[in-house]
Amino acid sequence: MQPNRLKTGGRINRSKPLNFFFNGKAFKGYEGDTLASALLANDVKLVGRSFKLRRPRGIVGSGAEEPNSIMQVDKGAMAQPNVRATQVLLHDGLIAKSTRGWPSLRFDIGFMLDVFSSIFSAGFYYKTFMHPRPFWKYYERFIRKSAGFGKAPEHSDPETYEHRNAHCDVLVAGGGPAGLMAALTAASSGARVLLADDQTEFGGSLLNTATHVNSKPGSEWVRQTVSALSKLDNVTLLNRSTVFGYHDHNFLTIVQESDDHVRQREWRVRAKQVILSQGAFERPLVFCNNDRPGIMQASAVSTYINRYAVCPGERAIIFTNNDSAYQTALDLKRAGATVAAVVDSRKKGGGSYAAAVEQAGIPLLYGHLITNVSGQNHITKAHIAKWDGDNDAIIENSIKIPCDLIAMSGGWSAAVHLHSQAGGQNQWDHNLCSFVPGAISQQTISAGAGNGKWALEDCLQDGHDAGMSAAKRCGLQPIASEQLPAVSEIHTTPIEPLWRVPATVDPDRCPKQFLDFQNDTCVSDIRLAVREGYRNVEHVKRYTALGFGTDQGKLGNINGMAVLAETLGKPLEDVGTTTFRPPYTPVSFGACAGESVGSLYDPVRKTAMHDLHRSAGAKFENVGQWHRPWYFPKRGESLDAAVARECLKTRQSVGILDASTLGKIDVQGPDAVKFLERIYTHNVGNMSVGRCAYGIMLGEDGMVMDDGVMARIDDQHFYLTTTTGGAAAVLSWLELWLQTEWPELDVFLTSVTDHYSTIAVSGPNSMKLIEKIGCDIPLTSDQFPFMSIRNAHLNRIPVQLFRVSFSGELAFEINIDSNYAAGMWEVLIDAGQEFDITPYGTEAMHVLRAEKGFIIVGQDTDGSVTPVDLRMNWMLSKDKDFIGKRSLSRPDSLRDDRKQLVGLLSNDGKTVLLEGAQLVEDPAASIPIPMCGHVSSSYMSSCLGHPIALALVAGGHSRIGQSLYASSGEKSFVPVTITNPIFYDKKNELQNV
Amino acid sequence: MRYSALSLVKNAFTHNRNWGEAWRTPDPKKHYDALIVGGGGHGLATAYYLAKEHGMRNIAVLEKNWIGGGNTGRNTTIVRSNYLWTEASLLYEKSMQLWERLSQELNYNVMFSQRGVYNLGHTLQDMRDIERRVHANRLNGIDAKVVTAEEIKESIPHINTSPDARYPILGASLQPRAGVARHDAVAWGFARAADNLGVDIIEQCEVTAINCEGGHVTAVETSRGTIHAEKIGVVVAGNASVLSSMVDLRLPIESHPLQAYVSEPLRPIIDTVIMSNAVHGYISQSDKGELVIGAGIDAYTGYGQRGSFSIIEHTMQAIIELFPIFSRVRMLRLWGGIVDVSPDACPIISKTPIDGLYFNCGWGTGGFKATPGSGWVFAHTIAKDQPHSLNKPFNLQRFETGALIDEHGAAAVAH
Amino acid sequence: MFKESNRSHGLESFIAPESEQNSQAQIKVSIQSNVAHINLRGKIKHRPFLEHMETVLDQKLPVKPNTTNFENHSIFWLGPDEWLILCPLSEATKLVKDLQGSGGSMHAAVNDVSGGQIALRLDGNHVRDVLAKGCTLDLHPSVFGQGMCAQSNLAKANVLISMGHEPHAFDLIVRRSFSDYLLHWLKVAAAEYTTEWSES
Amino acid sequence: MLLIKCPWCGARAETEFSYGGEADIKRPEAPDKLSDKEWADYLFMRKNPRGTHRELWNHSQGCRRWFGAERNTVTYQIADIFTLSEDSG
Ligand SMILES: Cc1cc2nc3c(=O)[nH]c(=O)nc-3n(C[C@H](O)[C@H](O)[C@H](O)COP(=O)(O)OP(=O)(O)OC[C@H]3O[C@@H](n4cnc5c(N)ncnc54)[C@H](O)[C@@H]3O)c2cc1C
Ligand SMILES: NC(=O)c1ccc[n+]([C@@H]2O[C@H](COP(=O)([O-])OP(=O)(O)OC[C@H]3O[C@@H](n4cnc5c(N)ncnc54)[C@H](O)[C@@H]3O)[C@@H](O)[C@H]2O)c1
Ligand SMILES: Cc1cc2nc3c(=O)[nH]c(=O)nc-3n(C[C@H](O)[C@H](O)[C@H](O)COP(=O)(O)O)c2cc1C
Ligand SMILES: [Zn+2]
Repeated sequence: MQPNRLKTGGRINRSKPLNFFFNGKAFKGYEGDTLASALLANDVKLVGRSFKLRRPRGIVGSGAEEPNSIMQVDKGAMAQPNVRATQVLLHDGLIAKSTRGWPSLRFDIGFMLDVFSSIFSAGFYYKTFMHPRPFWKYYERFIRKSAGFGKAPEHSDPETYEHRNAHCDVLVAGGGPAGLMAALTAASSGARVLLADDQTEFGGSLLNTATHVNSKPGSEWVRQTVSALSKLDNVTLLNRSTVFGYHDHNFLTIVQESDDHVRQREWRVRAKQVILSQGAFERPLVFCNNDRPGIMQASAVSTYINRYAVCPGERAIIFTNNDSAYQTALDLKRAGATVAAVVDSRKKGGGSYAAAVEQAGIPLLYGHLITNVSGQNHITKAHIAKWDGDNDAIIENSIKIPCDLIAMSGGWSAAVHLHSQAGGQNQWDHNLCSFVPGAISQQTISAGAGNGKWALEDCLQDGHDAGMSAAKRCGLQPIASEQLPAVSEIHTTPIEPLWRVPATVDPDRCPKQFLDFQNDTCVSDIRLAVREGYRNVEHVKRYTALGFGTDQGKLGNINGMAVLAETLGKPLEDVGTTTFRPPYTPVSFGACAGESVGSLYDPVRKTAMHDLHRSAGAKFENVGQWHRPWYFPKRGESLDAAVARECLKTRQSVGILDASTLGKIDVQGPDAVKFLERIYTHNVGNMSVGRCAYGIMLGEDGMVMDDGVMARIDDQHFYLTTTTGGAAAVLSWLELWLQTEWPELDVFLTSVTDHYSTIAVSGPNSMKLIEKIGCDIPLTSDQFPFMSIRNAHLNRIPVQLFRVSFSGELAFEINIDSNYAAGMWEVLIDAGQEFDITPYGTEAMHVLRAEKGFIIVGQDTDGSVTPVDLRMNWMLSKDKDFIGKRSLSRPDSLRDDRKQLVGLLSNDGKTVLLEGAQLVEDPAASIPIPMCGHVSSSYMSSCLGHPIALALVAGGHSRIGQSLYASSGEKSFVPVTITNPIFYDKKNELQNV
Repeated sequence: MRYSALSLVKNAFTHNRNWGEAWRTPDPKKHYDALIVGGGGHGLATAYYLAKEHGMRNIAVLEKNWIGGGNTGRNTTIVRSNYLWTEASLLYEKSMQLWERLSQELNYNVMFSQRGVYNLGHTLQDMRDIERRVHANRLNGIDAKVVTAEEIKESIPHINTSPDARYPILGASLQPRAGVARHDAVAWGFARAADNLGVDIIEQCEVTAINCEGGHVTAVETSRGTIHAEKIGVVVAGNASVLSSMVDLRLPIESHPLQAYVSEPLRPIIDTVIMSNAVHGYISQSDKGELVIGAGIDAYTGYGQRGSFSIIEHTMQAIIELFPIFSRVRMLRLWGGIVDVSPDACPIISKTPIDGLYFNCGWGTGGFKATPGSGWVFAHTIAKDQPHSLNKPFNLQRFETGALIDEHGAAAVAH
Repeated sequence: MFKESNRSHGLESFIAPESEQNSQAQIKVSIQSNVAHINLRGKIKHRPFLEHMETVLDQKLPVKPNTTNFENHSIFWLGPDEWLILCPLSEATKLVKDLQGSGGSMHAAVNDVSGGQIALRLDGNHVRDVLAKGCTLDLHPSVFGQGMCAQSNLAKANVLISMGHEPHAFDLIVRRSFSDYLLHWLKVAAAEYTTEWSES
Repeated sequence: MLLIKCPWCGARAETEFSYGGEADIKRPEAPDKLSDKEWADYLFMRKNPRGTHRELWNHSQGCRRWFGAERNTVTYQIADIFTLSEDSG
């Protein structure tokens, strides 16, 4: 039982009936229906309530312009909020719910808002809810209750999305007659053509009307054309695909609804040429209560009849100021409805359509208006009056004619959305009463109704010409059509603008005349905004919410702007449009994100030993993109206990650390020394081959940027390490200097970060362990002193062996081809059993280095710390310039109360300070309490038996021994003493053994 | 006419025909005592406080377009004062205190909503930075606390606190007094209040040159003629360099596109503000129901009020990382502003080497929250020809001396 | 006493056991583990450099951007002064030595980076479709055909993409630390096709 | 999403590049001879023009070369691409 379904016709599949539910009630539709056509087929008239005034609303449109039928579709994990019924394909079992209306759609308590709507005029909330001051909290809570349409689904999304990059010579946006013609013509040149249309089927308005092409229904020409296109290898056809963004440099984004393995796909297209054939939107007419259910766009009525075989009313009245709605009158008549009248605001008509309407016996009322309607949840009567063309007239005598459908047409607006997004200008065309595309600097051509061509014949020609030009602009030779498809000639009478229908009282007092249906923006709101000084079209938009809704003004904006122009007494072109922005229609976050979510959100970088660490039970921490072992708990062991054990074992015997994530750069070339001298603060030239040095580099602002070990492998060959997080930035920083500032230097930089895995072996037994696995070079300090590098073989595998230490112990770092690293790790672990070798993670590494007062760039420094602050003056060469040196002599760099690195001990010898705690001299001072530094690193030192900390303290270097207070909780403080930052092995003897 | 519930009812009876203009539309006079260039929130606030606190009534705001159409009208409206360095937090806290009474002060409801702001931490270093900032805030008298992942989950049930997330949420800082405000209302409210005090607000009036004589400003050339004034305060955000180049003043500013977007209106689902540096996204829900989401800045400079879509795609991924359920929520509109980024992520509110010329810029991605405070100190600076102690550190000289106030490290996202 | 250290690319978990190999798969992914990767830097304007290298390699360095030369070894253009050379593992040590030649005078840098890179071959009619999901390059045969190479991004990893002599086979080279991520991404991106994962 | 023409690799998506700011800023020969103001000028002060901008880009995901571009900061159109030195090839 679908009472409004026509017996024949339409592009629905009558052999596939589908069940669906709307607000809990079961209905039937057919495959090929949209939710909107199925609802109309079932004579469902009330589908939603408006945002602010909660007015009852029905379906007005048939596509992207629809503002009223905003639905929550499906349930649970499959739920989708805020879809418009006109764009939802019906599927079996679909569950739809209207998104506003409480307690029910039919009876909404909020009708009170409508009754008192004069109070809730534009911007009313700016004028109230201010007193008493603390009450806003509660007002707001109340206001927020009524926010929004649909509900965000509360279950995680079982479906997936993906991105797809594409390139083409010609992208055609919109597959109506103009777009199809353009695609066909451009493709004839061999150009790579991509045609996207947001509908299920190509054909655009040809499927919605009874128009004939080549003496057959337009759909037949569409079928032939699409079939011809689909045979071409150089053409990609994307239906259900909305071009939603036209960005810079001819980059466009398309969202494709998909039935295959993903829900939606975002196409990212780089096109040489773009043809925009988006068509046009029909405008509503602005009369009193023009938002009542039963009042629809004339073209939408035609679409429901022709495409979906649904006649949305039995007794219709047409209200128009142009000829196109006459077709709707004929469509209705053909569908068996009574057309009570065609009400045309123009004084006179004529032409092919008028003749046909008259012939069909439909009463034609020229010089008449519909001024108002009767009926709340659905119209029952139209109030029709004669009009002499005076906009300021007050209409007194109207007759009420019963009807259940009003098909209105206020003329057409070319869809200039993508053209405008692309940065194109728009021009007002007085004859068409539409903005049309003007100048544009991207490679774009508009065609068809979107280019202000209303007649089908012109659309086809325009599409053809656009296809020709686009292909030619690509340097290709298209084949011109000798004959365009034949369309019967139609004579029309020009449109006469009618932006606001005079009513029985003046526009501020008359029943509401709606401009933006979703936001309840009415003529009176625009007039109020102007009166209050909000005169710029952008102010009016923001004050009245005109065009702010989910249709982004597709339906009502031009009417709104025209009313604004009238109120201001300016021509419409001087008022202008608001800014067109992506997306053309709303697009899901999922589609924009693509497949890079969840575990693919950001690459996890893994070292060659990653799997071994995982098997060993390591807990990992994120360091940059890397996953690094944080600590290696034994069963049931806490972080603290594990770290204490890892530290102790390392200092007592031997520990092993995966240090592979360090950045590693190979530097070679005759000018290597010269180059590194300019980057690093120390004297590089003095280093002898085979030796290592700790190096720091500064930003040009004098602040410490990164640090690491530098090794001289050969005269002209160096090897550098960087911090894990700084690796990429440092390499590109070095390249920047090399390529832009000093191109004359002959130096090559190569990243070997991934090639080498680095295994650090630390502790008194580290030498024994290395020896044990077989090392072909002598390891003793006289032959291989602290801070040296050697090429060696370990266990017969070639390695770079470093005698360096970040723990202060006797230690080695092994750089090994990553393909062999996991094997080497296992060998070391096996061989180390006799020393109770202990793998340690980043946390223990931090403790060990802090015990030695070694800094971590980024933890103990923050971009406002100079090397002097770190007491690294000794590393600053006096004999040369280096990056950042000049900044160290700026007045602020020379202040002696700069924050400087020191050690801290809590006075009770027990409290582990909070990392990040602030240091104050007088905790009892009144707020704001002056702070003189903060704790940057803090640990329990298991080796020392008490906690230690590093801190940056104002003038700290000269305050050793003084007391401060470290903040610990809301109001509590811990007394601490400033110390030297080296806590363990103060004379650095252990690492030198 | 004073705004109130009563006035709304009264006017309803006369079909809202008797509301007066919120601000006049005067033609520019030949001469003013002071001119404010830039009709964003900061410019309008400056004019308002000049009139109110310093009694200067013969002043005008010159706006090349429509007031509030710059970054004031295109930001994600986050208001907080939990900055790291004392200099910054005292300035933003001054602003916060003004926000708390702003609707009443202006008699215009700017809908300042103190729903709290969470700054999430995803790494151990994030958490150290959060502790450091929160402790500093408390000592500066700013409400702040560190919250755990569990506490976050309790207040924001739909957020993903799974330890298996790519960047798991380890905790956050929370400033309960922080929140959001209605951006347009801020511009309009200041404009109306300033206009009430006699300030001329002149729209569609672009400053094209600044005239000086003997090291002192004398006038500006505009698209509506020459306008003379003894003092000129420039507050044009992303366009600061354009104005400074008129007097050969070099600024340490780069203008970058910064984008934001809103979803379709949803039923209330988030009642606070969530920001994350590590995954880079920030999100709140407006009173109308849209999710308001901010992206990162584009790397290149740009005056186009639009940025690259790849930035938006990354933000979408970040938001879905935080709120997986939002994959089906749809973006309604996307836009961009032009932010004036300074080297230390702190503003410049300063006298210049030219007498009578003052600049207020460098707010970058985070100046909306400062609107009243910025206007208040800038008005003081202009009226007294010397900075207030609150904006003294934010001078131009700091780039010579090196006394930068580096808020980068502490809050890479400074919104 | 110790077990012999195994060479390992660390991607074993992606490789299907022999018994599960699917020779009919639409997309075949194979990890090319038996090649050495050598990074070569030098200025082509510097005659001795070019002469020396071409003598040692017994083939020309591809100097045209985005091209390869597979005559003897597989050589890829990486930049105006940078190439990647793939050669059999067994020849690597000698080749590196020979390329380094007498050292400094040549103004070149030669680095064995075998440990840092993973080479993959993707074969099948739909490889372009899979790559297009994550790569912004135009991979249409008329633009990116046999003998071409380009460094770009695949999803969020930096890769060297190239085509050898087979019509549907693409070679990918990715940094080792990103390889686990990249293979994971490939699995997801190719999920709509039948795939075979092997090693060669 | 800009399309940037690397002088070597050809036109590639913006995501392959990183931005390097204003071009033509030469590091002073003798920084120690500069006043604080002159140094600050080099360090921080930028033209930041509304309109034509000469700027640096790095093809960081491609050939890793730095090069220059002349781009309009309002329209984002790139009018010219230039290499930085004779030697870059
Ligand atoms: C997307 C985005 C998100 C943001 N999010 C936040 C946030 O969450 N929280 C926060 O605190 N801050 C945020 N910000 C930053 C904040 O918006 C700005 O710092 C702040 O609004 C700047 O205010 P303003 O009044 O200085 O500038 P604007 O509002 O930009 O005003 C400057 C005015 O000067 C005018 N002008 C320019 N040149 C001339 C001329 N020659 N003559 C006359 N007039 C001229 C402009 O037209 C403009 O109206 C965000 C910014 C953006 C773009
Ligand atoms: N009688 C009149 O006054 C009048 C006025 C306007 C149009 N028309 C008729 O309408 C037709 C216009 O033909 P046309 O080809 O220019 O337009 P069309 O409306 O027939 O086709 C445009 C197509 O583009 C699609 N589209 C729009 N935006 C899109 C986007 N961003 N992404 C993907 N698809 C998108 C639409 O859904 C539609 O399928 C002609 O038949 C013409 O006679 C008549
Ligand atoms: C906090 C905030 C909320 C917004 N909400 C909406 C909205 O609900 N609907 C809408 O269309 N635009 C909304 N916008 C965006 C504006 O329409 C507009 O895009 C923005 O102010 C930039 O101006 P422009 O796009 O005209 O350049 C919002 C903007 C902001 C700053
Ligand atoms: Zn390149």
